[in-house]
Amino acid sequence: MNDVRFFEIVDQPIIIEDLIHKVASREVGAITTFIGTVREFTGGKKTLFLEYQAYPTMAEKMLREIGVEIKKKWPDARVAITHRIGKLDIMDIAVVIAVSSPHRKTAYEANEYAIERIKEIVPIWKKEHWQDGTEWVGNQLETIRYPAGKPIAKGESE
Amino acid sequence: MNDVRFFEIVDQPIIIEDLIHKVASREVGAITTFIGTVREFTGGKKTLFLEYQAYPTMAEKMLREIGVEIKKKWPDARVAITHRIGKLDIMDIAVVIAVSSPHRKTAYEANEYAIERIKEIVPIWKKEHWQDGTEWVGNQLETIRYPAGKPIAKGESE
Amino acid sequence: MIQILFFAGIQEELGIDRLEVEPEGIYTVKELKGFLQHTYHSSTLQQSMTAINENFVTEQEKIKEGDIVAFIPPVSGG
Amino acid sequence: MIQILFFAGIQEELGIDRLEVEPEGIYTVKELKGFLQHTYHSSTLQQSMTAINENFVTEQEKIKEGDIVAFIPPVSGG
Repeated sequence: MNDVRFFEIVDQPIIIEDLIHKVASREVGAITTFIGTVREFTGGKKTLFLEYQAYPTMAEKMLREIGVEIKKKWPDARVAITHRIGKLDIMDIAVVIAVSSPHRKTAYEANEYAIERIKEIVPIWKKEHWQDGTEWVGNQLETIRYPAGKPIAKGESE
Repeated sequence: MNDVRFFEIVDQPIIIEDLIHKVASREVGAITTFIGTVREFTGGKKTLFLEYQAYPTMAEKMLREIGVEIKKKWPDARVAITHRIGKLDIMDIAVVIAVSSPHRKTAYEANEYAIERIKEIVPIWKKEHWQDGTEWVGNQLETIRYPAGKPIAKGESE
Repeated sequence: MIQILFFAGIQEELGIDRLEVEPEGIYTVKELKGFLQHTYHSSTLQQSMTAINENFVTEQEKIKEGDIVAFIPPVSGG
Repeated sequence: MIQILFFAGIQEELGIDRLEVEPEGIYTVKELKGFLQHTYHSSTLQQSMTAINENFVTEQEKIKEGDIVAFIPPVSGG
């Protein structure tokens, strides 16, 4: 168990089964996965490919932190997250989140919580390569910068 | 596309990737899966193995009906469901639900809806083989029989 | 003839998985259930839903020659 | 020396991904941002969060010799 890396940034294709195996066990009855894939059209604009960049060590640290948050909220959940960086084509998998629990409600809720938090606090950025130009995409939540879910800065109270 | 069977009852191990491929496309950005596995302990009782039985033709028909319900509620979702029957050991996969959508919220919601409906209207039964006996498990929702989510009988209004 | 299918607990209780009966004098699901209970003294049949030709129906539903009637105990898939 | 890391849009705007500076006269994140903006006229730096040694910090956070300061524009993983 000790060499299993539950939270990873990789630059190779993600194998979904690997994440499922990380969270599977005799105690669980439900495993959910979230698979984020590269979509061709966003708001009518055609994407040719994407480029993901990360601050890798901090990104893995923040993924582990999301794992800690989940453990606190759902003690019987087990989580694994892998995010890919580099050039990704349409339909490529950018992120996989696997959550297991004895209970299905937890498996769904904790999984959705994980993707929301990734989009808030994990230093990974996406550059869209459109047909007619490129753009570093800002906060995908399309809210004002860091709303309720903003990263908790050291020394700030939540 | 025409030979793809989106709703299946099988008596062999389920390949998760197969279901993901059924719902993947260039238009989607989110795919969720639910994987129901055989758990060893339920309420402190030890399960040795399970036996699933189905009314196969009707079960596939009801799975398709769940697909229709989802299409109505979430028009941009695509769903595939495979349920296994026969003898299943601890950690074996009993059911896989894959849902894709351009939007992640839909992918989570429609997936959870599917498993709830399976437990209400799909004629599949589970026999627990405990250490100390066997038991055909009733309604797993542990509610009074067929509450709000009861099967809509012909001639009844919802 | 009508064909009757039993599953799970009912199948085990009755010791059979199917049965063919002449529908003489049996016009509704309720009457069929009554007939079967009288004949087999089943304790689980009464709690089950009924499907005719793979559609859930109420106890008032009429049964026709050639129908396939299935008794569906509370399901537990997933 | 302090090490400074730039990512995504900021990295592209400035044309560099890292920088080492002597922290003389720079005691807080706010002061470092001011210094960099004065030097590089960045339009995106102001909107970014800051991390010191991989922890998010506020603009009031003190910077020490040896720190790794990263500017984190709004993230878009997932």
